[in-house]
Amino acid sequence: MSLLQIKNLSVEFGSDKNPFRAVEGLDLTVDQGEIVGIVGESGSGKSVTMMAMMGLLEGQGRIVADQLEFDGKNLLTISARERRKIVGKDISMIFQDPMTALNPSFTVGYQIMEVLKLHQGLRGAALKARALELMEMVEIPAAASRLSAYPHQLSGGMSQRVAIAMAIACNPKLLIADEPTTALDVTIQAQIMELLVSLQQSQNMALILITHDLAVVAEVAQRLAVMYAGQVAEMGKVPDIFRHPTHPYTEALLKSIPEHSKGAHRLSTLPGIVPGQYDRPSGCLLSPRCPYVQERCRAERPALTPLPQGAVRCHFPLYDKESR
Amino acid sequence: MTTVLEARELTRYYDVSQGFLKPAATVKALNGVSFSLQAGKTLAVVGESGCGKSTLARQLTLIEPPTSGSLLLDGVDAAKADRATLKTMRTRVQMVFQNPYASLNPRQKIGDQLAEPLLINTSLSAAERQAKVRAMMAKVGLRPEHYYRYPHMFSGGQRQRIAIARAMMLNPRIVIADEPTSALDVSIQAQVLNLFMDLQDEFKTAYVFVSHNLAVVEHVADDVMVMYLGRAVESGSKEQIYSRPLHPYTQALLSATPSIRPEDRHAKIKIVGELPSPLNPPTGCAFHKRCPHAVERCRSEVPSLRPVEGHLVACHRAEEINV
Amino acid sequence: MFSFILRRLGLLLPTFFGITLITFGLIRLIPGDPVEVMVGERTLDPQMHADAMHRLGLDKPIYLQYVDYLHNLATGHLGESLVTKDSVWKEFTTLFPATLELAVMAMLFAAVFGLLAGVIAAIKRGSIFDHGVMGLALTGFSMPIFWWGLILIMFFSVKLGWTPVSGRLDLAFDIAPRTGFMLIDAWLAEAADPSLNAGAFKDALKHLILPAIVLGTIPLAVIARMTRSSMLEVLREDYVRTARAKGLSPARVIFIHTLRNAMIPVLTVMGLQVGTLMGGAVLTETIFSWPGIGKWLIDAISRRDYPVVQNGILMVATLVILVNFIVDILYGIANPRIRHAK
Amino acid sequence: MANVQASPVATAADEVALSYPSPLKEFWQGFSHNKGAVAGLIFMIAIAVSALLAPWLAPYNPIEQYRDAILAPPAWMDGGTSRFLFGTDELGRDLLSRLIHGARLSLLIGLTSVVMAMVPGVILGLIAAFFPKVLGSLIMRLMDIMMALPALLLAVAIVAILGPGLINTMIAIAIVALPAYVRLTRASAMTELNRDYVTASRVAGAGLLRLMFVCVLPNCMAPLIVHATMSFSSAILEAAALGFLGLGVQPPTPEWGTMLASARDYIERAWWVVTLPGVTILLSVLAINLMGDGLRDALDPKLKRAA
Repeated sequence: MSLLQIKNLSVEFGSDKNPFRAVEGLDLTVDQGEIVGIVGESGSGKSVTMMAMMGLLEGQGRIVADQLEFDGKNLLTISARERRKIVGKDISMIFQDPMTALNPSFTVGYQIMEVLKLHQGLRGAALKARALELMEMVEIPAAASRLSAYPHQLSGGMSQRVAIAMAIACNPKLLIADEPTTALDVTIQAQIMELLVSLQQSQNMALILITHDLAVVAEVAQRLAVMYAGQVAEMGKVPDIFRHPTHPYTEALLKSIPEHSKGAHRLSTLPGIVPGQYDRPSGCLLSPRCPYVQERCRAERPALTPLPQGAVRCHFPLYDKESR
Repeated sequence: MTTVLEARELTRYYDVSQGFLKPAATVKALNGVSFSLQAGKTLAVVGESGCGKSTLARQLTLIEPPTSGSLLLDGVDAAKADRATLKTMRTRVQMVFQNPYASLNPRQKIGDQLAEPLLINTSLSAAERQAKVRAMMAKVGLRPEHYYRYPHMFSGGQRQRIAIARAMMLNPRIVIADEPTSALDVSIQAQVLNLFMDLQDEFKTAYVFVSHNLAVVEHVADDVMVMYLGRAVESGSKEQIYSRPLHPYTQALLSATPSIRPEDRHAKIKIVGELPSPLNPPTGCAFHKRCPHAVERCRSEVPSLRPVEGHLVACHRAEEINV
Repeated sequence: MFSFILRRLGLLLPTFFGITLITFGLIRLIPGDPVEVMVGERTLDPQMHADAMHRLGLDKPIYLQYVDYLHNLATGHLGESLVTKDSVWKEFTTLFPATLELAVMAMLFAAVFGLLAGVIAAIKRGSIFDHGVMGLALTGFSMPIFWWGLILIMFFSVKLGWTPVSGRLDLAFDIAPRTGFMLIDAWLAEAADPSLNAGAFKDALKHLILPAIVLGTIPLAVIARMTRSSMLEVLREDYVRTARAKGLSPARVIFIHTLRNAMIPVLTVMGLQVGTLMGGAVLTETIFSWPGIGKWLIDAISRRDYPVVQNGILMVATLVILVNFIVDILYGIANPRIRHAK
Repeated sequence: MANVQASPVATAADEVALSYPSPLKEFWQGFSHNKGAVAGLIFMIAIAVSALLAPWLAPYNPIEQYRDAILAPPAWMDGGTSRFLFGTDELGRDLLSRLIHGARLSLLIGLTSVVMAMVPGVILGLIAAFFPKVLGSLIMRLMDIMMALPALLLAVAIVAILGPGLINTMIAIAIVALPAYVRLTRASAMTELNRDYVTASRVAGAGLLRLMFVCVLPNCMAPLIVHATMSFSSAILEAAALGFLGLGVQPPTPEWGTMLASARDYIERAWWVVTLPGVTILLSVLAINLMGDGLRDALDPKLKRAA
């Protein structure tokens, strides 16, 4: 059985009169010990999905799903108190901007030990020793002295390492990394990604990597879900999708990466922008921008169709060119 | 080929207050950078935070004088120019910024913002200004009715188009673009990059394109200059830098950049350590603390930029480590 | 930490000297002849006038007069009241505890209820409680406190007879001033001689309660509003999300991770309220005939007692900057970013 | 070569842009969302109208004394007559007429002192922001000094020197309000100065005055307008407080605070002479502060995003 199973998850914001669906009909499964990438442009709903699952939306979003199960526990019916026993312990999360993700008023050590005290009941010397061990696991130099440092005294890369130490403190089964390297410099990005992957392997965690950068996913993930305007456009194995994207959006996204059009003078582009709250088309959400658009696309919203290796949400997926 | 912009040993120091009763520290944000830019070409400046690339970009706009060194625009030294000359020189260098949400005045209509450079620098009538603005708006893919709108009514990509249009209004010789696409989504980034390329084709504008994204730079640049802690560590043509990087830092940067074809890439170089603080720079070669090839000499002696294999590298061991 | 305090002290000194310049200039700005103004006589013998000018040092060049003034300040000579002929410093020190007692009570009242109301309103954002508290806070903020005092007197003192109308203590009690704080003095006297002074503490408290409420109303409103908005701002911070993602209980998220950071701007505002309190004390003490420095200054102004006005204002201003200095230091303790700032 | 015009890029975005309301309409939407603000606005319009039309609206001359009706209670009370709707004061003057004429004075003092503090305050603040090193820190130290003196005490001291009266009251209140404007302008101008659009204007060749007043100042206006309403209300309060202390506008001129002061002694016999002026002050100040909150909601984009 999968570690995480999400079926038909929708998250709605705004008032009843004026609702906005940030996530719509999302399906996702994650198995133990695998790395799954969730890719999409800003506003595609990739972070909201994970925040909803962790119960971090604080009653602002209305969450509906057929199934939302983690490690055999139903996250839909579980009480807030029960959920807090899982969150931070078995599922944990790190965020995009490490400089603001740590509380400026408390030392790094305090913030790491807080998790250990809460979920593992560690006290005294054992607590301190474990915190130190975690700091060393995330390769923070001079770990012992850094325990009493305040977040503003650390660089972005170091802060992200601290955030990772906090997240892996209780040996979680699933780590969600929400754009973990976007705010960092290139060489530091590489270090953090390498750290995440090596921890994922040594701890045998599942890792969900949320990112807008396809290249990051190509390097580390085994499976991939591409999101567009709150829906999963395409899902499958990383090599398959990168070699033969089946959804026009995935294809366009790949083509617009400069690396893809090496040597060309102009880049291939996807015209227009992601639809916002007020201008969602009635048919396929990509239809106003899709180069292959047909009558049916404008009229009818496609469903996520299972494929042998994954799934695609398109009336005319790119693998059977004959049907167009 | 004409050289439109030339920097000679450009430096810019900032004094940073260390607190009461302590002497102010000097940050050498830009520490002797030289390059020359040809008309209609693109020079990309690459580096990570603290390398001085944004300071360099600001310097090139001539709105503040450098601490030392000189800047030649069409062969004229900006430091020696009188006020009137300087004013006309400034109109020849324009700038596009990183954050499209901060680079437009939120309380001014798009049309007025685009007309501002004309209002200040030309004696055109209001009608002529408007005509010019509308023509430029059409060129960058904005519609006529956008003229009367305010910036908050546009998406990030559209704002960046507006910012590019504003930079182009005076038909400058040079446009400085400071990370112009790093705040944009991938598909929008491609649109904006195409716009840059098209405008360059049409107006023969030279670009100084500042970026940390090596993939973007590879697409737009003719020449590349890699910077680290206020100095250029390697510079040369795009082909030279990308096919045969000689400086260990350039190699590390290229290796650290994620690729959609990871299998194509050479072995990963693991680079350790943090970026150094400009407040407390290392002695000798600024990169020696993170360099896998560092020797004693690197710790004590600052390497100078010298020609190796047809382009410029600042590394004592460039030949030894690149056999 | 030491260098942090030193830095703040460095900012304090110029401010203090600026204030001495203002208070020094104050007397010299009054239109008319200074001696006439001081002595209050219209026609003065020229010889006496010259003597007076010399005695007051007014015949020296202006910068020397300022140097003299500073010298007098440094040696604790604040001049004498023209009316009572007592030294200004002595009058100030006798009256100041009354104002301090009132101000401390008012601030305590404002801080306790303001913080409580602000925090609860922020947690229950959008609820009836939130709207009610914020409406009341805005009303309190808009309150003309001299009128507020009169209305409270009218209701609680005149109509219900619960509290006395004015003063610090009933005349029936005769309590030796020891600390100058009536509550403490009364309590001490009551403890020392229960038969003679029974009920003195309660009486002192009764006298204090209305003025403290009146004086505390505006700070209460300001603190409540500030606490609420600061809490709401911090609740949106990334690190609060991190705290939730750790699985911490809502109480811990609010009281440990949010409140501490939210307190930083509230503390600043509390420091700034000290000035408001000193201004408000002028009105409150006038209404309740409270024998403090506010009433003293107003009386001095109406009696044209210039040395008292000049140096009284100097003392009050010094007090305000000192309190703000202390708040600054507290601010540094609460906020490591400020403390370590280079 | 440049075939960008044909790009369909802008089309999808246009529909989004089209749905944006005009700035004025958007402002009104934000403002009217706050019901308290609308109530405050209506009340203030009423006050302003009665102030403007005071000679025609007020039933009596405000300083005319009706010796036959000293301390007459309001019309709705026992012993009250419809002749004096709100009753009379200790000298037999019609309270309603005095309140209406008092509104003139309060609004005049409020408006004048706001303008007198705002104009120099904004200019000093801009100078302090544009020249932060010497001139800026000099200005700011000066403001620190003024801030150290409690507002009311400073006003009292100024009036004590200049002597009581209408003009001096306005000057005192304006001086007291000045530092807040300077600080606010400087702080928001400093934030704006760091933004790229200012650099863009500079690169386009804009001069100092253009940068100050065309580029930066309009973007600092939102907090300034909000602060101006708040300082308008506190000016009314301070004027009343000075009047109450006998240092403001002198009797028999009908000023709300002065009215309270002279009525103090009759508090036990005639509650209305104390209550009515006080309630008028409270409601006016509250109305302006409610408007201020509404303006903040409508103008301050930082708080707008949070909503």
